[in-house]
Amino acid sequence: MVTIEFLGPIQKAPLTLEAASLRDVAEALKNDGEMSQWLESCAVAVNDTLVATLDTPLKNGDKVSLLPPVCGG
Amino acid sequence: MVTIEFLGPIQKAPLTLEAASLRDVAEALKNDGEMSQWLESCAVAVNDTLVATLDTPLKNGDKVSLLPPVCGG
Amino acid sequence: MLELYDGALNVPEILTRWYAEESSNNYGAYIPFVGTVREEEGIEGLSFDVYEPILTSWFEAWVAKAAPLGATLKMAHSRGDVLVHESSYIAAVFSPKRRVALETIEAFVEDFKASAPIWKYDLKNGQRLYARDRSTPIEGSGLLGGKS
Amino acid sequence: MLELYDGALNVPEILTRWYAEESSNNYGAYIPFVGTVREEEGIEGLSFDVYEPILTSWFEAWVAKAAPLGATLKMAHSRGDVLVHESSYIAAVFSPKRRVALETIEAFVEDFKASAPIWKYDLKNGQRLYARDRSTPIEGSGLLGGKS
Repeated sequence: MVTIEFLGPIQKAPLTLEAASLRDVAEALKNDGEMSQWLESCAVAVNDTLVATLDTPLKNGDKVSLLPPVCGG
Repeated sequence: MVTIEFLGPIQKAPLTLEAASLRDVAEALKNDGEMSQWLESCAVAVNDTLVATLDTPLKNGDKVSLLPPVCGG
Repeated sequence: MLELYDGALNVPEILTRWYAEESSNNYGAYIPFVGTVREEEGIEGLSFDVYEPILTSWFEAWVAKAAPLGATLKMAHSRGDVLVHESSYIAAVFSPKRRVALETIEAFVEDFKASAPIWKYDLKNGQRLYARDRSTPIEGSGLLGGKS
Repeated sequence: MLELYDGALNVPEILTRWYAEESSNNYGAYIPFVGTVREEEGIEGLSFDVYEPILTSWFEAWVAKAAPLGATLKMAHSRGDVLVHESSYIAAVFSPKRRVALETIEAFVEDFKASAPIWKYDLKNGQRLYARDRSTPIEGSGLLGGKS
């Protein structure tokens, strides 16, 4: 199982699901109507490191974070 | 008469001389051995405004200042 | 050094302490950038969420990038509410020479705006509203939204 | 505002006072540049001559240039001796937005270096030696040295 957490303004409790790679996470979230507005604009981190490909493998206990558009300062 | 003053590191007391324009000042200073090393690198102000031409006219009581290379900060 | 505070920053304390901390390290230039909440469009203030693990690694990558230039970086940011005319952000660079300091503060602040995992909300009529239209997707965003 | 001091600057006092002075003027960005005397080549410190009338008009021209951008400028500089690790120069910009502040502080500091009527001396072995090789002729210099 991996945990998916939603940062900042995304008002959504963490999910846990089975996933062998980020591709599985993408499939699961696309079917989640609440999330569709966010997916296009979110960056993705695995265990707090930003990643660039859906082929990123996941293992049991991994944490996937979704980071919506930022504005510090 | 105009007064010529030498700023910063130029160790020279002010001069007074008759001059109708900066051209006259240039002539006078070129004959001053002590000043020759400075003339190429100095900016010139008349009554505290920087000027760009030897044709700048001078009148009685004007102050001409020579500003050697600067380094504030 | 990265410092996070609940609420507004104590700007005099931070600027003074950082100056003192580096006072014997032979830096010729110190440039802090102080960001203050502007009164506009009727807001009472701003509020910030910070995701500290990724902010820390972003900051440490910048420290590593500045080190070969002989420069040191510091940063402070607020969490939670900061009212108008209070300050929420200070970024600072120390370097031996001015050119490195001027170039580094600009690049550091601009990358902060584009990449630091911090979310901004307007405080307006007692509500906390995500400032989506002033926010920037982090580089590489949209990974999960591609056509399948 | 242009401030001249005999000897080293009190950096905490100046940075704090300037911040307070502008605290209700709705500026979003405050960038001070602090210049500190580096220990190098065995100097005990630096010493400065300032020609105030032309420095004042140079500064006022900059204030006038910054005003249409919505920016405010401040500057402090030392006269006389400033020892190593003490500070002799602060330039600061306040502006509504960060881009104007970042661009203005850079241009203001660089033009200061090229144009402000201030002369620097090394303090070394009890002597005060003009730092000629680090100094820059003001634009238009050499007027009196042309071939006649």
